[in-house]
Formats: sequence, structure tokens, C-alpha cells
Amino acid sequence: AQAKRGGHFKAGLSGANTSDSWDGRTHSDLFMIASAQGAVFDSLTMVAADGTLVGELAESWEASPDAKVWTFNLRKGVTFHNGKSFGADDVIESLQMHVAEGAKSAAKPIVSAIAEMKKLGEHQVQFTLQSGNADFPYLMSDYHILIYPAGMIEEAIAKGIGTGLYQVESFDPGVRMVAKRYPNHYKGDSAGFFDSIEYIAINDNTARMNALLTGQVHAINRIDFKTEALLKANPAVRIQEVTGNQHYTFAMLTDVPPFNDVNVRRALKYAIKRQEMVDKILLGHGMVGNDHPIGPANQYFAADLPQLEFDPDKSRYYLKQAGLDSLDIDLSASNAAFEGAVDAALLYQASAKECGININVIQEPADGYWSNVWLKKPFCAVYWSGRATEDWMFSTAYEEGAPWNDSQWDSKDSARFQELLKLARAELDSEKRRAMYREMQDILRTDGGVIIPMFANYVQGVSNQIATPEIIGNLWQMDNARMAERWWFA
Amino acid sequence: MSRLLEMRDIWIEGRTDEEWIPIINGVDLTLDKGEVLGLIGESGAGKSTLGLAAMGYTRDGVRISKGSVVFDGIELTTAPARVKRDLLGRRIAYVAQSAAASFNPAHRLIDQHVEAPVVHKVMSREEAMRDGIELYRRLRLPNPEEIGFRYPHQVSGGQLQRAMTAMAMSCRPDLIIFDEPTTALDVTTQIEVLAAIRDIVEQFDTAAIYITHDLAVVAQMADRIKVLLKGDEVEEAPTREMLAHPKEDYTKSLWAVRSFQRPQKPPAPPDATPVIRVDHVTAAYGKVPVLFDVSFDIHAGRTVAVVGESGSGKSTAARVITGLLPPRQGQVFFKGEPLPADYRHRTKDQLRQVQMIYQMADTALNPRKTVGEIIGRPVEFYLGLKGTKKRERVRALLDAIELEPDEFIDRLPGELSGGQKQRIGIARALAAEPEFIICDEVTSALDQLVAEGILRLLARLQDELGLSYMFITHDLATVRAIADEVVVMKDGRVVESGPKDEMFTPPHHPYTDLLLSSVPEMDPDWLTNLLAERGVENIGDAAAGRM
Amino acid sequence: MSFWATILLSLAAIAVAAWVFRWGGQKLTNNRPFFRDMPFGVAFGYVFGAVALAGVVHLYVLARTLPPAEANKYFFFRLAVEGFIGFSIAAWLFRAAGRRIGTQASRKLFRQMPLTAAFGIMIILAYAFVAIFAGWLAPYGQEEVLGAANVVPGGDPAIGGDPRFPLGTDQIGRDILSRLIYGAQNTVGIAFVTTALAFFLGGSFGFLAATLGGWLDQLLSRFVDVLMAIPALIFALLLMTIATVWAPKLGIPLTVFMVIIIAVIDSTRVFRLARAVGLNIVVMDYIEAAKLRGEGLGYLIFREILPNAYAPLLAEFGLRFCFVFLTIASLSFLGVGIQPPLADWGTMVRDLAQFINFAAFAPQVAVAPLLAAGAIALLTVAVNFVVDWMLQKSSGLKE
Amino acid sequence: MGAILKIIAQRLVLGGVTLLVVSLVIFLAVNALPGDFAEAILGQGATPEAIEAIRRDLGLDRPLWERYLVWLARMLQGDLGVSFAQLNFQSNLGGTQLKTVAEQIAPRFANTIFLAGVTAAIAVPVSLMLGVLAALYRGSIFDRAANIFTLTSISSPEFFLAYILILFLAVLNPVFPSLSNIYEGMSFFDRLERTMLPALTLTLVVTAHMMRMTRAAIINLLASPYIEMARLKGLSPMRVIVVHALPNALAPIINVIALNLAYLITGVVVVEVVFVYPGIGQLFVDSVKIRDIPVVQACCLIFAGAYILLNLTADILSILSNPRLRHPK
Ligand SMILES: Nc1ncnc2c1ncn2[C@@H]1O[C@H](COP(=O)(O)OP(=O)(O)OP(=O)(O)O)[C@@H](O)[C@H]1O
Ligand SMILES: Nc1ncnc2c1ncn2[C@@H]1O[C@H](COP(=O)(O)OP(=O)(O)OP(=O)(O)O)[C@@H](O)[C@H]1O
Ligand SMILES: [Mg+2]
Ligand SMILES: [Mg+2]
Repeated sequence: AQAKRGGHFKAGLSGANTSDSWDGRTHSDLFMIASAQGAVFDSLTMVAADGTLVGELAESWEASPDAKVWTFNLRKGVTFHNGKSFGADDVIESLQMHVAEGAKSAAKPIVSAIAEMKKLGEHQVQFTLQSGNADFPYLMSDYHILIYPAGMIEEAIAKGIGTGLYQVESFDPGVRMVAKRYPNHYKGDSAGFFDSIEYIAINDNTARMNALLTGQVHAINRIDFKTEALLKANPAVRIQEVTGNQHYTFAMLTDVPPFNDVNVRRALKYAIKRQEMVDKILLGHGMVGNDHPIGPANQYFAADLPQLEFDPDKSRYYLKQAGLDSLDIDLSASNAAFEGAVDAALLYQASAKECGININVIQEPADGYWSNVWLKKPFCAVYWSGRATEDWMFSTAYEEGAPWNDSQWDSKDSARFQELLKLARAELDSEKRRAMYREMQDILRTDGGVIIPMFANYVQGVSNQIATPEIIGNLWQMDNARMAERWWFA
Repeated sequence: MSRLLEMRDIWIEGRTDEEWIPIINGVDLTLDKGEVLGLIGESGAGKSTLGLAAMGYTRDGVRISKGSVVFDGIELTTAPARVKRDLLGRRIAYVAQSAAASFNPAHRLIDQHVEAPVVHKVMSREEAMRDGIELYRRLRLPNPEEIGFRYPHQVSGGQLQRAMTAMAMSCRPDLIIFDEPTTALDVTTQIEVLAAIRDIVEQFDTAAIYITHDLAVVAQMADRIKVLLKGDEVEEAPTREMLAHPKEDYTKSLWAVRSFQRPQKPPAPPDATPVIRVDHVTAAYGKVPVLFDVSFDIHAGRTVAVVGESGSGKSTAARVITGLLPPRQGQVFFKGEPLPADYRHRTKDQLRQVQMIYQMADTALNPRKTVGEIIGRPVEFYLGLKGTKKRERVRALLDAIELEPDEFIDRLPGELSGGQKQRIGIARALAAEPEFIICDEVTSALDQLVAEGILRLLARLQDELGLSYMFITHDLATVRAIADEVVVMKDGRVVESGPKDEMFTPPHHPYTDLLLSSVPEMDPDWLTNLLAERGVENIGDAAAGRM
Repeated sequence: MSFWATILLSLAAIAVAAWVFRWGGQKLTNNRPFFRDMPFGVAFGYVFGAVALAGVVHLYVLARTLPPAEANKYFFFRLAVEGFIGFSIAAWLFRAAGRRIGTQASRKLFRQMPLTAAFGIMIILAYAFVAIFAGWLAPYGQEEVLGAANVVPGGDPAIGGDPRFPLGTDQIGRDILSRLIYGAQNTVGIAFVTTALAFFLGGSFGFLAATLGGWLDQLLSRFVDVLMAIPALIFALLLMTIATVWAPKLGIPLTVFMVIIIAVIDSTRVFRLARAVGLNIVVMDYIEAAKLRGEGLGYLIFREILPNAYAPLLAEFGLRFCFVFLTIASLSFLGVGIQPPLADWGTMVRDLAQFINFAAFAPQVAVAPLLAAGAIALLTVAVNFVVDWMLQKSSGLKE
Repeated sequence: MGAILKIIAQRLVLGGVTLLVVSLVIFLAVNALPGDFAEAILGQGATPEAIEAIRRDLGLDRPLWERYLVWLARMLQGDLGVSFAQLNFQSNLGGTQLKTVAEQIAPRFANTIFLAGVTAAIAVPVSLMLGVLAALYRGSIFDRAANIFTLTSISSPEFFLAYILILFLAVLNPVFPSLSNIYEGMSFFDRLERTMLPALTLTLVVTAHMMRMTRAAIINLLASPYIEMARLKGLSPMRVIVVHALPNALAPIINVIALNLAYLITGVVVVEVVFVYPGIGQLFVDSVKIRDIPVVQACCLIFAGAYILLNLTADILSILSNPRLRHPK
């Protein structure tokens, strides 16, 4: 269908907080991502709904052969909402704020990998990286890295001044955000079809659902799986469901016995019923995992790897290989890890029992889970939202020495993996990279310290008054949080 | 004379626990214009119920089951509510027993006064106010212009009672029901109110039903007297005739209650140690001084009556003796030994020796304990008796207070009459086997007949056990009946004290004199004579002085 | 606007009807006192009541006769009416039975009992029965994981139901009906223990303060003031969050903490009442008599004061119980109350609440959450009815 | 009058002291919460260094008593401080675009007051009227129906009432919106419309209490001699109750109204959650979640302050309604 202009779009979104602000460095949940990157601000690049990378404020980019030096050509004639015109200074200053003294930015690792930023012209910047990274343009689409007007960043953060399709009208943290279409946007008629948008913070599941059903909003995120069947029966709304990179894991510390023994890890991998987990924890709204963190939304997802299955014999076999008859271990879980983590742990406990493994499920308090349990307890439940690129994912959670390497996965466990990681990063040839990433996925699958039983779908509800493109982004909820840009009134 | 009110064969019942119990059984009552009828009977006889029925009104839970009430040709029992409301306040008015409780504490006197005339459209508000002030003046209230603008709590009891009479008069009704208007007042105040009521009723030639349980009072007020007993009419006759020749036995017994009189014991030898000596005691509640340099002795086997108007400090003296209120200065001696000022520092034996009987038997007995437990506790506590021995002792005590042990030992206080409760209180005091008992107004909440029984019991116990009593009262008749010595108190000081006979023979201290002369007598002309003697202005002054 | 206009017009119509009703009544009955003395407001009330009743009947008939799709709208109305009538009849039968069976005293009690109180007693007995025999009544265990997870309530396979689980199953396939039944055991039992503890604490300290007075009274009262100035639910929320760390550390179930926390917070209210009641009793002459006798504190409190405070305390116990019950439910609703795997009604309401949104076209599914919430409401209503009656009886007001 | 002023002054001082102790209790309780702002805000990103950095920035590494005293000193100067969330940005920016806690709370508190106000505007007159009528026609069908209805509504959990109202007034008959997300710049009537469902829910919760107290207080007085006197003056039943009983029943009624108003301000977390109403209760719960101590403290102080102030007002009004105290001898 042809997109039409007009209308006031309202969405009820979860993940809002009273401490929200327009500071991209602090964004972590849907409400602000959809408001900032999804409407008011732009980044240099953007992942399109089909997963390809396109330019946003950058028109084009090229790399040196070793993928160390990247030159970005910026879009011309772009203005901020306050009238200031956009240029190279804005990019450099906006990136520097992530590595400024005392700044606490989630994108700090990305930006600190840049050794030098150079303004080549009013609309051209050059980045020299510490080491080659073929995915660098992808990293520039990170939702933390928003472009602010240079010299007035503070004011821009206070008022929400960006180059995005929509201009802030009012913003009440934790309550509501209203914005109207910015008239002369460079994306012109190709995006941003609503006259104005209103994002309403509704953290309560029931209230959100009610708002959609009573027509008080046009779209909501995170539909409770339980009610999905009923929602489908309602003619006024439809359900969008996409499989992304979001995955739930059980991570073991590979430097702590007994998990330092690869045979124990393998025994555990065969002792879990993955399909049952998807059915019961996700109610079928997801995909079984294969113990590597690369999902269908990733470019080099190795769909052809054999699927790990529940197999008591193999499990016992590996247990014997490890010199054990039976195994008693503690598994820490809390619903802070992911919704249903405790139930998942209990299911795991039941299936492992058939393999002679006794899992003692410890229900940890939700508060302080991330600081007291994760990375500290040898075996615990974890949630990952996934990353847009393989390298990004691996270097966050599997690279030797990475702070969030929650299995303490290092070259002692697999020197090959760590080596491949570096090679693939600097490799610009796509086919070679594919092969390398496939091998890495396989290593994790067979030897890795993380059990990844399932990938969870994003399930969201949309009123039939709203039309959407055929392909819905699967990197994030709500069409990669860009419904304001891509949807329109039917 | 024309008939104003005619009640024929009135039957009234009240509801208790889903059952209707008769209160008035077929009483007739007639009243002519300008006539005053006295209605007399003991408490619970149904006087108030009958008086209210004369207004066509019954309290919640009470109904007129049979009979007719015709007021000036209007049948009240079947009249529409609107018609009755129109009569009430305008043509029939009511003066309640306790003016303090019957004035609404939230409104000024004058506002309550003008309410009836304004609602009944008899007068405008301004007229009613002016008229109210005029009535206050006639009733000899002090500052008539200003007093109406006070709230009820800012006005003394006697004045309130007169203000209520004024309020009843506000629409110049044809009939006023006075329901024990002076019962709650001191004898000295009572005179003023009686005089004022009689005056105003005569001036406006209003018919009235005057309810009381005090014969001497009704003798002053009524043209005719009707005697009620448990809802039945006993007899009715013109006042003088009734006083001179009561026909029925019950009426005669009413006339005779003051018969009990105990001979005064000879004074104790001057060198005898008193059981209790109150020695120059000054006491205060917080900063408010109440007792000033009070001294008196109580000797073994004697009864010392402490009299005085309300608030004069009688009970406070008792609290000092028991140790509940440690005095500022002075001391209390028991048989020559000083008693610690605070009861908490007294030994068990010292506590045992001083016992107390309270005025309100209702609050003095724990309603959740049986008679046996109440009396048994001190027996066990002080004497250490347990089991059957304790039970024996309790039974003996019940015998001593003339209650049948088998019948009463397992009852709760709620199942006893007022007089019986008071007897249990006495038994509890006796159970400690004390030498000295304080009786704080033990008879003032009781009917005369019952009260007399209690007095006789106390006297008998004194003779048998050699007890000493401190007998607090404001009723001079009681003093006359039981006391050996009398202490008169006023405003926290002892005004006069001495043997009873001395006290009742002139010359008196002026205050004692006022007290003595204010006690009504059975003579219908007593009030007239007294007023003539004292002079009307005198009473007005006294009233003003009481503010 | 037409909404308000309709309302105004109907009120006017009722007013006219009321006038006609009174006038007609007077004429027809020859001015019987009932009609003769009737104020207009009362006449209005009667007509208004009659109209409301007629409306109820009309809607009920609609609910029963309309085709199912449209009747959906009146489904809950129908349920409410049927429930009301059903419970009324049950209560009436219960009272009638009580009047015939039992001892002299119990029969007398039932004779004086209003229907509401009979209803209350009946419900309380029923809950006690369900709580005690939960294991026997429930079709499945409260923690039993059955094959089918997330069965939609209502038992209609078309929208994801299953007749074997009339109220559906939860996330991991536990039968909701069974959990509802076990909920009686857990929720009611815990609330009862909590209330009892609150009474023990508040009552003892309250009477102590009343009897001793002085600085102890001041201290306790001020302390209670402070606790009461912090909103109960919020304070409980705060403390429960703290307890979530300590519970696993100390190895004590979180529920124990909850009982203690709520009991302490609630005991402040009990303290106030106990102190007030105590103060009223302490001024009685019989207490003075006991003090003058030299009795100790224990005797004063337990033998003299307590027996006289039973009536108000018992009534308060009922009210407190409801309060505690609701607090626990609210805490569970907010996610910090009774912890899984124990079944509890507050949590169930929260988990099932979303089904209410579908009431318009699938009313059966909305029944489940309302049933859990209704189970809470029903018991508190019942307790309140009984308390109300007891208070009325003890206050001796003849009405 | 002097006596009354003295009582008021006494109560005010007492209220102040209570508030102080409350603040200490709350401070201790909030600090006893597991984890702290740094851990809460960082979530999965909670590396020891990052936590240390934030803690240092916020002064969370200072000893407890020192933090309390600093906070107290500031508060006594009327400065509620800046929320941790804001302070956290400050270190990001080094700038001055900070919202103080007061600024943060003010609009939320205004919303809460609005909800409480709307509820009170419905509930207080309705319950007084119902109470008076029930007392007047005690024992009648009306009295019993009112009794059953109010008992039922007071006995139901708030979320139950809320969902029932949503069911009937938003889902089955869309009369009112179920989403009460009011915001600045909304017209008064829009605001009113959106607040209607939570206000009705709360009305159901508080009416019963007030109505029953009114009824009981009046009935209590009906047996008193001055009411009998008023009847015997031939006054109409309505006048007897309104003019003679009500003024004397004011003290308990005022008290129960104050208690319920306090509840409307402090106890509506559940209702706010269900209707997504941006009131102070929501803010409080959110702030507890991220351990934003300045905000939590400020909210608690407001709650306690509202409670104490309302009770104080009730006390004073009761005193003023009592002629014995208003017009001493
Ligand atoms: N509302 C009522 N319901 C049931 N019984 C009542 C009610 N009021 C009074 N009675 C009973 O009626 C009887 C007469 O009461 P009434 O008040 O007329 O007595 P009285 O002669 O005025 O006594 P008193 O001197 O104490 O005022 C008493 O036994 C009392 O218990
Ligand atoms: N607890 C108290 N605190 C303060 N003042 C009190 C207290 N009890 C009594 N008073 C005051 O002390 C004075 C004397 O009171 P007391 O009770 O001794 O009088 P009384 O002569 O026994 O009077 P009555 O005949 O009314 O019993 C009165 O003015 C009274 O108001
Ligand atoms: Mg009487
Ligand atoms: Mg006295």
C-alpha cells in the first residue's frame, strides 16, 4: 500500500522511567529509544527493516583496506530543529561526549576504539580506529550515539533538539512525549508520515493492553503471550511478531570447577529440553537456541549448524568422560534475569534429572541481581538483547577480557575463537567473514560456556487503523523503534 | 374551669430484646387550664414516660398501645405527625431533668430559645429575642441582656434550669411538663429554681405537670398529686389532703422514709488515738489547689459525715486519705502512725485497713466478673484464703449484707439492682476486714427506700464489727440519720465541725445555716414562708453570686 | 450532553411519579398514616427504588434473551444479579437452618440475626472449610505442573480454552482453579496469623500505655505517631523490598518477614484502639479499687481491663483482618507479597487482569481474574457484615 | 482563644518532631534497601568501576550519618536536593540544566492533589448526605441498602473496584477512558474526564468510611436529651438532625474525613498503577526501584507531612467545632 501523510499517532510503550532524559548515553529501554533515535534524533547510519545498513546523517562511507580508517561523507542541507545547520563538528562533538571525562556512556567501548577523529571538510569526517573493524559503520547506528548540535549539546539534551523527523512539543519523563513532524526534513516524503506523534508511558501490561483495545492508543509493545490468542480474535487490532536477536541464557563461569571441564559443559548442553522451554516459557513465541548468540536478525547467522537436542545418553556419556557418575550444581535464577527465568530453571532441573544431573535452583532476589549474581555466581540465568552485528555481540560477551564476558570465555578455552574474532573484525570480504563467523558459532555451540536455549520474539499489537510496510524490523521492538518513521494511517 | 388535657386508660409498653414489656398500665390523667399536677413515684415508676405521653410523644422503643390523649380537643395518639409537631413547643412545652444535657452544647442559649417561636411562626426572630430577654429577667437570671449569648457550658446548672423554663415559656404554651427539674441541683440552688418556676407558672396561668420523686418538693408546687408505682396509679388527691391523710400503704411508706435515725454515740475520749487523723492537709490537682489546710479526726467505731455542696472537695479529701492524691502539705495518720502519702508506697496491710465504697456502683464493680469473684478477690489477696475456704468466706459476707448467697454468688453486676450493687460494694470493702471505710455518697444514686436499707446495713455492720466510717454526702437527711460527728466543707476548707447534735442546734455558721434551711420540708407553705423570710431579692443575689 | 439530559429528565419524571404515588396512596387508602405522613423525599425514594429495580429486571431479561453476541455485554450484570439472588437465598436457608438446629443459645442467636450477618457467617464457614480441605477439594495440586500451559479461562477451545481446566492454566501449566482453592489456605491463613500477631503486639502495648501512663505512654504513643505518619502500604512496600535480601540470607521464608512487617505496621492501629479502650476502662472506679488493693500490673491488665475490652477488640479484629488481608493482596498485586510457588489471590489477579480487557466479546475469560479478586472481596465483605452486626449488638442501639 | 493557639502551637511542634523522626526512619529504611542507585541504574552494565564512579559522584561513599545530616541541613533550608538521576546526568554534562527534586515532584504532587480533590469533591458531600439520610431513616430499606453497598465497597480490594469500573465503564460501555495519563496543558475538562475512573474508584473506597461515621456519630447523639428536647419543640426530623445533631457530631466526622483525605494523598499507589495516573505514588514506586534516595525521601516527607497536617487540621477544626473549647468559661 502507498503511504499517506497525516494523523496523530499514539503509542503506549513500556520501559519509561521518571529519570528519562534526551541524553542518548543513558538510553536503555524502548520508550526513550523510540522517542530519541526513533523520532527526534538521527544517527550517522541506520539499520533498515531488512537488516541492511543505510546512511542516515551520513550519505556514504569508505574504508581503508585494513578497515582501520573510515571516511564518512555527511548529508548536506540538514538543519537541527532550532535552525542550526548540521556539519562535521556536530558529529565529532557528539561522539566525543561518550568518552568525556567522567561520562558514563554505554557506547564508551565503541567510541574509545576510535584513535582519532578528523574533520576533513564541512561535510566530511575521518575516523582512525585503534584496530581494524569492518563493522564500524554498523556501530555508528547504535541508539546511544545520537547527533547533537555542536556547542549547545547541553541545551539540546535539555530541550530535545535533534535532526530527526519529529520536533519535540512536550516531554514529561516517565509519562509522555509529544512531537510534531519537522516540516523540511531531509527524508522528505519517504518517511515520517504522521503529522504528530504521542508516546505514552504505560508500564503496566494490563493497562497497555486495555489502551489498545479501547482505542486510546494505536500501537503497544510487549504483548503478554497469554492473551495473544484472544487478541487475535479481536477484529480491530492485529499482532506483529518478529524473531530478533533477543536471547535468554544460562551462563557458567568456565574458570570455575566443574565448568572448566568442557565435558561437563557438553553434558549440560544435552540435558536441556529447548523446545519445551520455547513452548512453556515463550509459549511458542520464539525459536530454539543453539548455544551461540547469533540470531536470525544477524547477517551471518549460521542456520545450517546441527541443532542441539535433548539427549540423555550423550549427556551421560560426556559426564562419564569428565570422570563423573552424577553431578550436583547450583543454578541461580531470578525473574530479573528474564521473565520466567525461575520457571525455566525449574524446567531445566526436571530435564537434567533424567541425565543424572542434579540442579539445585536458587531463587535470587531481583534487586541487585546484576551486581551480586551475574558474573559472580558460577551458573546463572541471563538475558541478552542481542547486537546488530556478530562482532559486536562476540566482542561484548565472548572476547577475552571483555567486562561482560559472562562465561569468562578466553583463549584457554578456545584460542581459535579469540583469533578468529580478531581476524573477522578486520576482514572486509563478506564471504570470508561468513565462514569465520560460522566456525565461531560452531565452537560456541559445542564447547562454549553459555547455554542458549531460546530466542524470544518481539510481539506487539497494532490497531488496524495503522498500516505498516511489509517487512518489520527485527532488531528491536516496534519496528526497530522506528514506527514514527515508517508507519502511517491506513 | 375548662379541661385542657384528658388522658384515658393509657397503656404504654417498651421493647426489650424483641419483647414488649408494660410500662404504664391503664392510667387516667386529667388536667384543667392553669392547674398544676404533681406526679410522684420512685425511679422507674414510669413518670417520665407518662409525662411525655401527655405530649403525644414516646421515646424510641416505646409505644402507646392503648388509650387516648386529648389535648384541647385534639386526639394526639392518632394525629398526623405534622399536627403534633405544630402543637409541640408552641402549645405544649417540656422542661427536662438535666438542663445541662438538654441544652444543645453547640448553640447559644438565645438561639435555642428563639427556635420554637420562629419555627412555629409565633414571632419573628427579633421579637422572640426581645421576649427571651424579658423572660430571663422575670426568671431573675443575672445579666438578662447578655446571658442568652452564652453557650450552655458557660452557665451554671441552676441558671440553665431557669433558662430552660424560659425556653419552654417562649411560645406561651398552655401546658408545660416539668420532668424533675431540680433533681440534679444542690439544695441551695434548688430553692431558687423552685421559686422561679412557681412564679412564672402563676404569672402566665400555665397548666403544668410537675414530675419528681421528692414529696417535699411536689408539696410546694402542685395543686393535686398523683402517685405512681411501677406503672400503676396508686392514688390521687389534692395536695394538702394527700399530705394530711394518705390513703394507700405505699403512699404512707413514702411519707415515712425519713424514720431511720440512729442515736449519736458519745464523743470519743479526748486522749484516744483517732483511727484516722487528717492533719493540716493542703492538696491540688496539678496547679489547681483544691484543699486548704483541712484537718479532722475519725475515732474508732464512729461515723464522721462530711457534707458540703458539689465541688467543695469532699471526694478529694477521701483521695488524700487513700493515697491516690498525695497532699502538698500535711499528713494522714492511721492509729497514730503516719501513712505514706502515695498508696503505692503503702504496705499490703496499710492498704487493707483503709477501704472505700463508691457512689456509682455501676462503675465500681467490674461488669465482667461475678459477684463471687468480686468479693473473693480481696479475701484471697489479703487473707490468702483459697478454694472452699474462700468460698465459705464469700458466702458469709453475702449473708452479712443480707443477700442470699446461692442466688447471687454467680451473678454478674449487670444482673443486679442498684441497691444490690451497692451492697456488693460494701461486701467487697468488708472482705478486706478493714477498720476504716470511706463511703463516698453511697446512697445518693439510690431511691429513698433502698438508700435507707443501705444506711441500716452500714449502721448494723458498724455496731457488729466496730468499724469507723467517713461518710461523704450532701444530703442532710442522711447526715441526721447516721452521723456521730459532722464536718462541713466549702470551697476546699472545713467551715465547721463537731458532734451531730451540736451541729443541728443553732447557732450555726452562716453556711451551715443556709444548707440546713434549704432542705425542703413536707409543709406546702414551706417555700412561701422561706422566701418571705429570706426576701425575694436575696435569692436573686444568691443566684448572681453563684456565677 | 444527551447523557446528562437523559438523567435530568428521568429524575424529573421520577419526581412527578413520586408526587402521584403519594397523592394516589392518600386517596386510595383513605389517608392512612403511612401515606399521610410521607415526606416527598421518601416518596421519591420509593419510586426511585422501584424504577431502579425495574431497570435491573429489564437488563436481566435482556441478558437472558438476547443472542449470545449481544448478551455478552450484559453477562457480568447477569452474573451479579444471579450471584446476589443466589447468595441471598443461601444465606436465608442457612439462617433458617440455624434457627432449627443447634443449642438453645445458638438458635436464639440465629433468630436475632440479620440476613447480612447470616450471609457473613455462612461465607466465613465456607472459606474455613475450603481452606482446611483445600488439598481434598482442589482437582490438582497448587504446584503441580500439568501438560498444557497458558490455557485461556472459560473452557472454550475456540479461543484457546480447555474444558478440563475451567479457569485455565497459568504460564507453566498449573491449574488456576486449584490455585484459587489453595489460595484460600495461603491467603486466609497468613492474614489470620498476621492479624493475631498485630493484636498481640498492639494490644499488649496499648493496655500497658493506658495503665501505666506517664512517659512510657508518651514514648509509645509518639512512636506510633511516627509509624502511622508513613503510609502503611508504602512502608510495607519499602520494608518488603529490604526483606527480599535478608530472607534468602537468613534462610527464613519471605512470607515470615511479610507477616512480621504487616503485623508491626498494623499493630499501631491496634495500639491506638487498645489504648483508647484501656483509658476508658482505667478511669473506672473498679480499677481504682483494684489499684488501692495493691494489685500488680499483670492482674490489672489481664484480669480487670482485658475482659472489658473484648467486645471492641473483637470487632476491631474483624476489621483489621480485612485490612491485613487487603494489604497482603495489594502487596501481592504489586509483586512483593506472598511468593511463588504458593498460590495467592492478589498475584493471580495481577497475572490474570489482562483478560478483563476481553470481556466485551469473550466474557467468560474475564471471569477468572474477577473470581480471584471477588474471592478476596467476598471474605472481607462477609467479615465486615459480621463485625457490623456484633458492633450493633454490643452498642445496644435499638434500631 | 489563647488556649487554642497554644494547643495548635504544641501540635505543630509535635508534628515537626514527628516529621523529623519519620525522615530518619525513612532514610534508614531506604538506605537499607538492597543495592543502590548506581547498581540499579547500571543494571547489566554494573561493573565495579562504573559503580564506584557513580557512587563517588553521588556521595554514596560517604558514611550514612554524614549523608543524613547533610540532607537534613539542606532540607531545613527548604532545599530537597537534586535527584540522583539528575545528578548522574550532571556529571555527564558538567552543566546546570538540573531539575531539583522539588521541581520534579511538584507536577506529580499537583496531579495527586487534583485526583484527591476530585475524589473529595464527590465523596465528601455524597457520604455526608448518605450518612445523614441513613441516620434519619435508620432501619429502613434505604439504610440497609446503603449499609450493604458501602460495606461491600469498602471491603473490596482497590484493584478489584478499579477493574470492575474499567469493565463496566470503559470496556463494556465506553463512557470514560481507562487511561488516566493526564499531562500539563490539558484542558480542565479533559483532565476531569480522564481522572473520572480513578476518582470513582477512590470514591467507592472512601465513601463507606465517612458515611458510616457520619451515620454512627449522628445516631449516637440521637439518644441524647437535647435531641429529645429539639423534637419536643416540634422541629422537623431533618431540622433536628441537621441543626441539632450534626454540629455536635462534627468532631468524629471531621476526623474521619481528614483520615480519608490523607489516604487519598498517600495511599493510592495501586489505583495510580492500574490507571497509569502520573501521581506521586507512581513516582515514589519508580524512585524506590532505582533507589533514588532524594526523591524517595522527599515523597515520604510529603506523605508524612500531608498526614500530619491533615490530622492537625482535623484536630484544630474539631477544637473549633467544640464550643467548650472555643468559648472557655
Ligand atoms: N426506650 C425504652 N425502651 C424500653 N423501656 C424503656 C424505655 N425507656 C424507659 N423504659 C422503661 O420504662 C420504665 C419507666 O421509665 P421512666 O423513664 O418513665 O421512669 P421514671 O419514673 O421517669 O424514672 P426516673 O425517676 O429514673 O426518671 C423503666 O422501667 C424503663 O426501664
Ligand atoms: N482529677 C481532677 N483534676 C482536676 N481537678 C479536679 C479533679 N477532680 C476534681 N477536681 C476539682 O476539684 C474540686 C473538688 O472536687 P471533689 O470531687 O473533691 O468535690 P466533691 O465535693 O466531692 O463534689 P461532688 O459532690 O460533686 O462529688 C472541684 O472543683 C473539681 O472540679
Ligand atoms: Mg424520668
Ligand atoms: Mg465527690
